[in-house]
Order: sequence, then C-alpha cells, then structure tokens
Amino acid sequence: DDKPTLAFVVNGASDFWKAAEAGVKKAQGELPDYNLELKYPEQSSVAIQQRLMDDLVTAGVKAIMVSAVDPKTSTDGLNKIASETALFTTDSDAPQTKRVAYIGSSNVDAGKQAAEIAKKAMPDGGKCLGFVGLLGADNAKERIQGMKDGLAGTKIELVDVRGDDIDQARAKKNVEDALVASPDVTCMVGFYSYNTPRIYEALRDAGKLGQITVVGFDDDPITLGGVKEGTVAATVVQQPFEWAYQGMKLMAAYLKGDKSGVPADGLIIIPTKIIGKDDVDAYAASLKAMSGN
Amino acid sequence: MSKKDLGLLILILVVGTVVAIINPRFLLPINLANTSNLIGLFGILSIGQAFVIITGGIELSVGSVVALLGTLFIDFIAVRGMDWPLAFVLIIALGAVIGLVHGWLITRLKLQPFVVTLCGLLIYRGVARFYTADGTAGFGFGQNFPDLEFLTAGRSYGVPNSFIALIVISIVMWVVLHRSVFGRYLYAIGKNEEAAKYSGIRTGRVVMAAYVICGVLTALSAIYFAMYTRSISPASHGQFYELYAIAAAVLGGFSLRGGEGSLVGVILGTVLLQELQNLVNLLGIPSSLNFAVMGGVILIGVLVDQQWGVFRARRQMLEATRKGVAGAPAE
Amino acid sequence: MSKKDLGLLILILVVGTVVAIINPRFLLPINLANTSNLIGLFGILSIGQAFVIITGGIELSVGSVVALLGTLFIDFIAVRGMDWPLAFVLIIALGAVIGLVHGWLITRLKLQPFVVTLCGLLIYRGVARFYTADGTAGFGFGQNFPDLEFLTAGRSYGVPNSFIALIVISIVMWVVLHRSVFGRYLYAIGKNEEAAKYSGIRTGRVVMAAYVICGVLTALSAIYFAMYTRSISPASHGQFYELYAIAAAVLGGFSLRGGEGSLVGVILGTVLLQELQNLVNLLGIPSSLNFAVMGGVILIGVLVDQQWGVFRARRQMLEATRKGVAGAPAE
Amino acid sequence: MNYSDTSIVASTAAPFLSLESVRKTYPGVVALDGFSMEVRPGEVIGLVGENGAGKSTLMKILGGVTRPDTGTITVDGVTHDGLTVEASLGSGIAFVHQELNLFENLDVAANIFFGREPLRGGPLKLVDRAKLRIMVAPLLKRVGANFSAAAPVASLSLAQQQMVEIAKALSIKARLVILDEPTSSLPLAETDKLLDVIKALKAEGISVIFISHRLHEVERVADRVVVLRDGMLAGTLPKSAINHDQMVKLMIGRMLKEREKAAESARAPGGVALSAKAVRTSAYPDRPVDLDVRHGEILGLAGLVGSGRTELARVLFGIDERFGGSVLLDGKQLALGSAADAVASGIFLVPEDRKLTGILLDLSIAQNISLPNLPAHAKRSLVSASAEVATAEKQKANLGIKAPSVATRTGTLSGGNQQKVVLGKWLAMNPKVMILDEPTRGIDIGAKAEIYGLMRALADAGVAVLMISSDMEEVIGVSDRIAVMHEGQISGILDKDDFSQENVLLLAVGKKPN
Ligand SMILES: Nc1ncnc2c1ncn2[C@@H]1O[C@H](COP(=O)(O)OP(=O)(O)OP(=O)(O)O)[C@@H](O)[C@H]1O
Ligand SMILES: Nc1ncnc2c1ncn2[C@@H]1O[C@H](COP(=O)(O)OP(=O)(O)OP(=O)(O)O)[C@@H](O)[C@H]1O
Ligand SMILES: [Mg+2]
Ligand SMILES: [Mg+2]
Repeated sequence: DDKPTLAFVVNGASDFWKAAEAGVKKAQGELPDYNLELKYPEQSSVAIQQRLMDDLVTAGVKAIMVSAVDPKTSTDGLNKIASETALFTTDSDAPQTKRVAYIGSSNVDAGKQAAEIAKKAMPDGGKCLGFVGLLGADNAKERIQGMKDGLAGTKIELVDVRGDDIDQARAKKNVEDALVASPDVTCMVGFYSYNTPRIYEALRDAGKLGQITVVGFDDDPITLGGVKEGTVAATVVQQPFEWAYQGMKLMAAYLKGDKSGVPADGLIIIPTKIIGKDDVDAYAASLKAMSGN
Repeated sequence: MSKKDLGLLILILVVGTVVAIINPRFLLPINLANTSNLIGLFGILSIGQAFVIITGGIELSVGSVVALLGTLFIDFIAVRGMDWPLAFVLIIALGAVIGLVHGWLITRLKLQPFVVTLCGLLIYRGVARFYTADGTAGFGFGQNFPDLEFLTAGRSYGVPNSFIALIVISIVMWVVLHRSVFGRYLYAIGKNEEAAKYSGIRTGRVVMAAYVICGVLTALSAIYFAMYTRSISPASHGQFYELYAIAAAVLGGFSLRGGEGSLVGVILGTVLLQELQNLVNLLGIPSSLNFAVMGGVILIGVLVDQQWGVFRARRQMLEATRKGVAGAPAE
Repeated sequence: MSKKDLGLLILILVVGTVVAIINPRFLLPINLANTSNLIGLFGILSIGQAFVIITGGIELSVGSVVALLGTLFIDFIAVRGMDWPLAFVLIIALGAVIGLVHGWLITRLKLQPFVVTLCGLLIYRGVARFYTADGTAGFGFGQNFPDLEFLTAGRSYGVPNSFIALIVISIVMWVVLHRSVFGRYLYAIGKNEEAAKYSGIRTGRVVMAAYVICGVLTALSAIYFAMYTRSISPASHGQFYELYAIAAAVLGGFSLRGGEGSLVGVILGTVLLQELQNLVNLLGIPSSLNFAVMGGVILIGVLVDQQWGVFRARRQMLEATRKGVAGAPAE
Repeated sequence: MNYSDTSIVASTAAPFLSLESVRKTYPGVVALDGFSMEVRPGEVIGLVGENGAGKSTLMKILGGVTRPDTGTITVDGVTHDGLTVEASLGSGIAFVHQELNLFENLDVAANIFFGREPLRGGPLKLVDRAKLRIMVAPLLKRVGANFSAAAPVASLSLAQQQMVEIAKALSIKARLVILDEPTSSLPLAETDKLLDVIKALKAEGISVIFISHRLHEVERVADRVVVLRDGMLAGTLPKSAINHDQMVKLMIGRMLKEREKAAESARAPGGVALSAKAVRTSAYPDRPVDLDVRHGEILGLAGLVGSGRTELARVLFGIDERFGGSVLLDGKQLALGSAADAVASGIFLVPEDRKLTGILLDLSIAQNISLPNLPAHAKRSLVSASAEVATAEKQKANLGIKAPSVATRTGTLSGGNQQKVVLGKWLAMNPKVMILDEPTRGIDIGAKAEIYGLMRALADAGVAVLMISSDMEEVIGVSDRIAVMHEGQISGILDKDDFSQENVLLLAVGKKPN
C-alpha cells in the first residue's frame, strides 16, 4: 500500500456524483502509480465533511479534491487541509483559500443557460416557479441568481422557488401544490437533479405535460427522456465526469512536480452545456460510454 | 368517536375553513385528491407506529425502513426485472421480518424499544446507501407498470387509490384494535405489562405481533412512497418519517407511556399534519417555516388537550363538592 | 468505576488496538487531537442529555438548538459586531431559557418530554432557517477572534482546549451527579417520582433544573460546534446530534426509563462513538456504512451488556445449585 | 403478653393535632365526611375501619399529599385549611404510607434520610456520606434490620423494604408518627419488634397513629381506638373498652359471628393435586423444595421474612424460571414456561402485590375479570362486551364486590374490593389449584371473613388451595395443614392436631416442633 492516495471528496450522497466516480475510474486506469478514491461524507454537513478530510489527511492522503459543502465560510478549515496536503476544489470554488486550483463549472453561468432555455421556449414571456432541495445551499443560490440575471429585462419572471429539504415526496407534493396554488404558472424549473423528474411526473399525473414549459438541470434519465419526448424544453448539464477525470490527472501531475496544468488564476472552467432535443441522443450515448469504462 | 377525536376533527375543519377563505383553491378537487394521497401514504405508516406505541414501545426506524425497502422494491422491479407481485410480497415479508427481529430483541432479549429501533434507524439507512453505493434507485424513462401504478398512484373516481387503501386498512385495524381480543391485550400490556403477564397473557408474543404489524404496514407504505416519488436517494428518502408518524399518533391522543389512543385519533392526526403542509404551500409561507408550523401546531394541540382535561377534572371536582355540601343537610 | 464502565473502557481499548494495528497512523498525535476535539464537542452535549435521561426524560431538540444557537452566535459576533464575551453569555442564557421552557412545559403543564422536545426539534430549526432566510451564517474572509478561537478551537500542549473543557465539565458534573443532594434527587425522581414528591422534594424544580443544565451545556457545545465549522447552514447543521447524545448515554449504561447511569459511562460512550467514526474514515470503509457501523456497535454493545448480565446471574445460580446438590448427602 | 401496665399515661395536655369537620370527596365518592378527632402528645391511637372507610385518605390529608375540601387541621396550635408535604414534615409528622415509597436504585441509607441528607456545606450541597452512615446505624438496629445500610433497596424483600420505611419514619425527629398498615407484610417476630418500637416512641412522648386490619395488634398497643365507617366517625373506644368484638361492632355495625375464621372443612381431602419435586428458586437455588397440595385442602404456608415463599409461588405459577426439579399436576409433569402455561392447566395465583401485578388499575372490573379468559368472551376473536359484563356481574354478586357497576375503574376501589376482583377473575375460570400469596394483606375484617369463606368453598369444591400468609392467626385459623418454610426449604408440615403458634414459630426458625 505504498502508492500515494488521491481523494475526491464530494459534498453529499447523490447520483450526480456517479459520473464523477466514472471519471475517477477512468483516471485510475491511466494512473497506475496512484490510489484514487472517491469519498462520500455520510451527511451533507460542514462538520462531517471537515472531519472526513481531517481523517483522510491522517490516513496519509497526498492530495484532495473537494466539493466543499459550504466553501464561502469554510476558509479556515480548508486552509488547514491545504497546509497538510495538496488541496483542489471542484463544483464550487473557495477562491480565498490556499487551494491549488479549481476545476468545475460556474453555477451562475448554468443559471444563465437555464434562462436561455426559458427565453427560447417562451418568446412571449411567462411566469416561472422553481423547485430546489436546499434553498440555502450555495449552488442553489447561484443557479437561481444566474437565472434571474439571465431573465432580467424579459417578460419571463421567476416568481418563487420552493424548497423540499431533499425529501422527494415533498418535492413532488410541492409541484402538485404549486399547480393548485398558481394556476397561471407557465414554466417550472427543477434546480436540483431530482427536481426535474418530480416536475415531470407531477405534470404527467395532472395531465399537463406539454402545457407547461419545463427547464431542467442535470441529467437524470427521466429528465433526458423528457427532453427527448419534447416535454422538457432542455436541461443544463455539468460535466462531473470531466471534473473528476481531468482533476485526478491534474493532481497526479502536480504531485510529480508538473505545475503546467495549473493556470495563473487557478481556474479551470469546464463549461456547462444545454442539452436540447437534438443533442440528447448523443449525450446519452456518451454517458453510457463513460459508465461503461 | 371520543371527545378528544372530536376536538381534533373540529380543529381540522376550522383550519380548513380558514385556509379555504384565504385561498379558495384549497377546496379544488385536485388539491383534495393530492393531499389525500399523502394522507394515505403517511396514514398507513402512522397506524403501524400506533400499534407499537399502544404497547408502550416506539419504532424509530420507520423512516430508514421506508428508504431500505423502497430502494429494494424499485431495484427488484426496475433493475432486476422481477415480477411486481412477487417483489411486492417479498417486500412485505421483509417488513414482517424486520418487525419480528425488533420484537424479538425487545421481548426476548429485553432490550429497550428506543435503543433497538434507534440502531435500526442507523443500520437500515446505512445498508440502503451501501446497496446503491450512495446512488439513486429509480425507474428508467418510460419504464411503466400499469397495474402497479394504478393500484399505488392511480385514482378511482378521482379518489387516490392510496387513500382508499388507507380507509380499508383503517377499518380492519380499527376492528383489530378496538374490538378484538388481540387489541384488548395490547391495551392491557400498554397499561401494565406485569399485571397482564400475571393474568396469563403471553405478553411477549403480543408485543412481537405489534412490531410485526408495524413492520408490515411500514413495508406497504414504503412501496407506496417508492411509487409516488419513483426515485429514491437512500441517503435522504424517508428521513424523519418516524417523527411524522409519532407526531400523528401523539396529536391523535396516544400516550407514549402506552395504553392510550384510538385509531380514529391517529388518522385525524395524520390529516392535520398533511393539511398543515398543504397550507404552507398554498398560502405561500416560506418553506423554511414548514417544520416550525408543524411543531407549533402539535405543541398547541397537545397543550390545549391537556389543559382542557385539567379544566374538566377541576370542574367535576367542584361540582361534586357542591352537590355533596348541598346534599348534607338532607341526611 | 462500575463493571459496566470498565467493560466499555476495555471495548474502546480493544477497538483502538485493532485499528492501530491495521493503520498505525491512528495513533498519530494529530489524529488523536482531532478525535479528542470532537469527543470534547459531543461529550459536552451528551452530558447535558444524560442529566435529562436520568430523570426519565428525553431531549430531542438538542440538534436543532445547536443549529439555532450556533447561527445566532455567529450572527451576533460576525454580522452584528457584538463583543464575543457578551454574545457568549447571551447564548448560554438563551440555552438556559430553552431548558427552562421545556422543563416548565413538562413539570408544570404535565406534557410528555418526548412531545415537548419533538416540537422543539421542529420549531428551533425552523426559526434558525427563517432567521437566515435559509442562508448560511458564517464568518467573512479574514474575520478573526483570536481569544475566542484559542478557547474553542485552539490547543494547549497539543491537547484541544475543547477536550480540556470537557474534562473540567465532567469533573464538576460528576460531583454534582454522584455526590450532591441534587444528583441524588435526580436518581430518585428517575426511579419513582411520586415517592420523591411524598418525601417533600420539589420534584418539579429538580426536573426543571435538569433541563436547564441540559440547555446550558447544549448552548455551550453549540458555540464550540460553531467555532469548529465556522459556518452554519441551519437546514442541516447539528442534524441527528440528539441521536448521538442519546446513543452515547445508552452505550454508557443509561436507561431511558430513568434512574440509571453514570457520568463516566456517558463520556466513555462518546469516546466509543467518535472512535468508530474515526475508524470508518481511517480504514477506508465506505462512508455510507458509517451509520450502519455505529448502529451495529451500539446494538452489539447493549446486547452483550444485557446478555452478560443474564449469563452471570445464571452461572451464579447454577453454581449455587451444584453446591446444594453436592452438600445434600452430607446432611 | 400484657401491655396494660404501660407506665406513661397519655397526658391530658393540649392536643398536638386536631381535625375539625374534615370532608374529602372524590368524583362519585365521599371518602371523608365531617370527620373530627384529636391526638394528644404521647398517645397511641389505633385507627380501624373497613376497606374504603377513609383511613388512608385521612392520612394523606395529614401528610399533605391531598387537601381536604372543607374542614380545618390544627397542628401545635396553628390552624390550617390543608397541609403541604413540607408543612406536614415541618410540624413533625412522619409517615409510613400504605404503598411503599422507596427508591430501588438508591441504597438503604440514602432512602432513610432522603430529602434530609446531612450536608458538607458549600454551594454544591454535597452529601456527607460518612455522617449519613453513622446516623443510619442505630435506626436499622432499632427496627431489627438484618440487612446493611449500603444494600440497594432493589435487593430487599417486601418485608425488609417495609422495615426501611419504618426506619425512615423514625429518623425524623417526629412529634407524631403515622403508620398506615405497617404490619401488612410483616410476619411474626418482626411485628413484635414493631410494636416494641411503638411503645418506645410513646415513652418518648411521641404520638402514634397506628392503622391496621390486624385487630389483635391494635388491642396490644393502642391507648384509644378511633373507628371510621363510610368516612364518618363511628365511635371512639377508651383503653379499657378496646377489645376485638367492640371494634368489629363499630366497624361494621353488627357483631361478627364466625370470628374471621373459615368453616371447618366439610370433607376429607382427595389425592395430590399439585406436587413440587426438588424445585429450586432463584432466591435459594441451593435448596430444593418438595411440597404436595391435595385436592380439597387449604395448605397454609408460613415462614419468616424472606424465607422464599413468594419465590416458590411464582415458580409454581410459571412467572419465574425454575432452577431444577419438576412440577406435577394430578401426576402429570407440567411444562411451566410462562404464567400462560400455568393458567392453561388451571393453576392460578393471587399475587402479593395487588396493584402492580394483581389487577390493571385503569381497566374496569369487567375487563379485569375477563382478561385471563378473553377468548371465551369473544366470538370470532372479537370481544363480546355483553359476555364480559355477564361474567363480571356474576362474580360481583358472588363475591359481594362493592362498586357502582362492573364498568367502574378498579383503581378507584378500596383494597379489599380490588382483592375480590383478583379472586373473581380466577373464580370465573374453574381453578384446579389456587395459590394465594398474602390474600388478606390490607383487607378489613369483614372482607377477610368473606375471603376465608371463599377459600373454604373452593376447597370443598375439590380445588387445592395453597395459602401463603404471614398472619399467624390466619394461618392457624384457616389451614387444614401448615407447611413452614425456613431459608428456602420446607422445615416441617403440621397437621391440624399439632397446630400452635409455638410450633409454627419453632419451624420457622429452623428448629424441631415439640
Ligand atoms: N384517588 C382517588 N380517586 C377516587 N376515589 C378514591 C381515591 N382515593 C380513595 N378513593 C376512595 O375513597 C374512599 C376511601 O379510601 P381510603 O383509601 O381512604 O380507604 P381505607 O380506609 O384506607 O381502605 P383500606 O383499608 O382498603 O386501605 C374509597 O371509597 C376509595 O375508593
Ligand atoms: N428482587 C430481589 N432481588 C434479590 N433478592 C431478592 C429479591 N426479592 C426477594 N429476594 C430475596 O429472596 C428471599 C426470599 O424472598 P420472598 O419474598 O420469596 O420471601 P417470602 O417468604 O415470600 O417472604 P415475604 O413475602 O414475607 O417477604 C429473601 O432473602 C429476599 O431478600
Ligand atoms: Mg388504606
Ligand atoms: Mg412474600
């Protein structure tokens, strides 16, 4: 067990990170001199993630790439890790820390892309309702902000975003209740990966599929199916596979002393993509190819 | 219907009326159907919990069992391609086994219900997360099971079938709890287990049966929940559902000391809780206050019930005294 | 030290030895310091819980109180610019008030502890989330409070100050629980509240004091946790901490029926739980199994304790029987 | 023994305590009705009355546990409308409750000085444990305790626990000691010790109110007897007029013919019904017990405190595990895995601790009576309320249970009536063997006679009756044979001709009878 270990620490258990797992796996194939691990904290909380990283450092991990639960305010904790091992950030950045680099996408940009989808689908304007797991989480706030920025000056308005505390039963009921409470809503946005499928199902049960524009995030199979069917306008996908794959290779190179991969501003942005009806088959195929690795 | 249940019913109606006045859409058939669907799901769960609480026990692992069995059910039919009736029976059997194990640990090995089911809470969720490797169990796009979906998520004449299931289960369980020999034993054990034992009741078996009933009903509702969300992240699915179930029972007049409570009460408790959730959404109250509203209403409900009881007892006492004094000279 | 506590200590040492053999980095000073820091944080919480459990009560709102008071503390000093000693005193006072309200509802209005604190669990978290509008409370970049940070998150001679705080608190609380009149009353009330009342004890006040102690210690640990994470999302911060605290007490030999348990026990229970968490991370066990491991160990621990008692009693009995048989012919 | 030469005569000084027109009602019951009495310093008052006459209610009022509806209480010249526990303790009233009030998780010393611990000073109010130990020793000696001050109360037998209660009352520098049925589970020697303690208290000028259903004990110590009937003062007997018949007459308003004794058996006993062969119990696993109970006989089981009688009864009823040996019913080996097995084979137990194990206080009379035989009161597993009521009405009439109806909560009944409910649930089921553990504990004289009559009727119907009792008069008066236990073993069996207090006592301490 003398091979150095590189760890990818995510911010909580979610299917979203399955693609990152595949990326780690692919990188492992190309980095036989390293042990690559992907770690889930058992809860999405700062204290537990901090503890997990402390323990990883103790266990002798050489470099950590982390999707911090709350990067804005965890400066000291992350710096402590950075002082003991090479720290990289992913998913959401912590620019004030001593992390080596950030690799990921911009949630604000992703929100703006969602606005693009809405604008394209509803040229005459409309009223949007959003659904999200944790209203207070950074990624939620940034996506919402990005979308609001993108919609500024148009006739489309994001009137409210309902949270469900990552309880999917509540997520679905929130959509059902919204259909009752706001009959004039013309568009629904699912900000977390499971929100879009819940919107899809609630609309299907209410017989309103196709009547309400659905804007999605991420690539849940139901979301992609809806896009293909035309009942989901389009979805904004990030590329956790690339984060993990490129990130792991970057870390390995960095440890070997090759710092050429780290740009001056420390930001490696892998842009989010809009997947519409035309792109969906190709995207699904590439997903399949990745997990087949 | 007891006075307690009647009070709860009135509270439900008053809250409903106020909400309907503020937002008349509350009374739309579709809203009532949506809400009664969730009443069905949580009601089945809460009845199971009630059977355990009656014996003076508690079942904290409910939420984790909903996650584990839901995950397995979806995995069986969506991934492993098992026939759904077979998967259904298997999941119910698993629920029974879980209940049996809990009951066995509690009655035979004399562990405390709180401890056993707290460990269950931790273990089952861990197992579910391990099973999916912290991923999600869900149906693929277009995967359909028309019969199963009709039974679990469908509607008959506009009424959700889950709600109809709840009504059927409630009637059966009402008879079991309030009219059967077994139900009487449950109450007797909840009141004083020692004395029940001294009356020749096999208390161990009866208590075990209560946990099995809870396990089976929890398994059933796990299937309903799985078919409602159609996708399960084991890390979060069903979290805190044990608290919903316990809260429904407590609102419905159950005492956690055992031996008290009625089936109608626990159903009404569930109705009130779901009405509150619906209200938060319909009146546009920030979702962050959802739990606070629930907690506040439970507290007020329990307080009013308690103070009302004290007041009645006091009045009775005063009346008795007055009557006694008045009657004295006649002797 | 009782036999129970000794058994727990041996278990802790055995587990530690096994882990150290598999991964010697377990014994690195930095790892021991990290773990003992968390033992300090959770230990303070668990002692508070223990005082309530002794009386036969339970405090389920602990996790939510940690979230609410932590949020307020950070908000006070980081946003409102209050002097930290003032904020510190304010938060502790708030903890005392919360404990007082719980105690009052339980002793004066005769509500069940489970119900009161369950409502607290729901309400406080809701309030915390509402207070930050579901945002995060945290320090800005470069905001430093050297004295406060040294006291809460600093180390003296390599030992975390939080752990030192736990030791000091433990000693004081050990004296209170095991040597003072108040402690004796707590045990008595836990076993037989009626009898304590008949002996002229103001049981209401004693129980209330137990909840206040729990509130104060919870507030203290809320500050420690806040300074450890330096950032709080009220929606998730401290979730399930009540279960940790209860589990530590149960592992440490407390009975949820009240009247049983020792201070050393609850500390050892906390140590074991934190050792387990450390072990999962150090041995590379999937974190999804973290809870399962915790649940499994608690269950096994409680089972062994229970079965060991039964086994000892039986062996004693059998021995006596054998002696009797052997002695019989001599008569 | 003759205590009439008591040297100190109750003073005629101002009364320490006086009650004026005290009235107390519970919903539907008038427990006390315009009751007045006085207690002078150094006076021993015997308080007697049937079950439910209001004795305990009166004592609870004096102890500050309940408040009277009307009336006044004057203690030491100060008049109150009602007392609190603190006020009662503060004015020197010490109390041994009818129901035990001990903390099983604390040791004997902690229990005795509970609430009055010696302190070491300082803000934390630390208990001075050394001082406590010193203070406890003489008290334990005084009640004749055979256990240590450091023993956890959970390890003591019921009788030993009662001694702790008494020591507790003595520990208060009391002016008045109230003993509510302190001897109800104290047998033989211990009772004598207690009566000596009462005498000593009197000699110190301390007043005593002594409540008991064992009238001969009252005869021995009381200076004055106050009789309660239906919550009202039925009469007071001065020292010279205290005798058994007078007390009974005032209590129940008529003379009792058959002096609390069962009729002679009408027929010869049959074959052996229940047979214990080398049975070992957890209390004395090294002492095998052999005992036969025959059809149609009442076998009395006597013995000292903690001699293991209750344990034996519990093993025979299947509640406790048997450590070796076998139990036979009519020659057939029984598998007694639980009480349910015993009940199924017709072996019933009327337990010692009525409120904890005998009945469910929250259930109605009818529900209690049908509980062991519920399937017989059900159609297709559904309980038939009318069948329950019918059975209960029959037992209510048969046993003379005093209650408004069979739907009454048993918790509100007096002790005697509760005991009848326990009996009723078994009588409704055709017993083969009936084990009664202290069947008349805390039961008044009228009900006692009825219960003796019932036992006799059972025996006459061929039931084997095993009666555990610590009341010497009862054992000798009721039994057909007496088995005596000593430290877990049967030390001897007496036939009717050998019955005498002396013989029972000799066997109880492990000696041979004359
Ligand atoms: N808490 C209560 N609620 C209702 N009725 C009560 C209560 N306590 C006592 N009673 C009733 O008051 C009456 C007097 O009871 P009390 O206990 O004083 O009798 P007692 O003379 O002590 O009888 P015993 O010899 O059986 O102990 C009885 O009819 C009893 O049923
Ligand atoms: N819970 C217990 N734990 C330990 N020892 C006990 C317990 N209960 C009883 N004993 C002991 O068992 C022995 C037998 O007690 P048991 O109650 O059977 O006596 P008994 O003959 O019925 O006398 P009595 O009922 O008058 O006290 C006693 O020495 C007693 O101290
Ligand atoms: Mg009485
Ligand atoms: Mg006995």
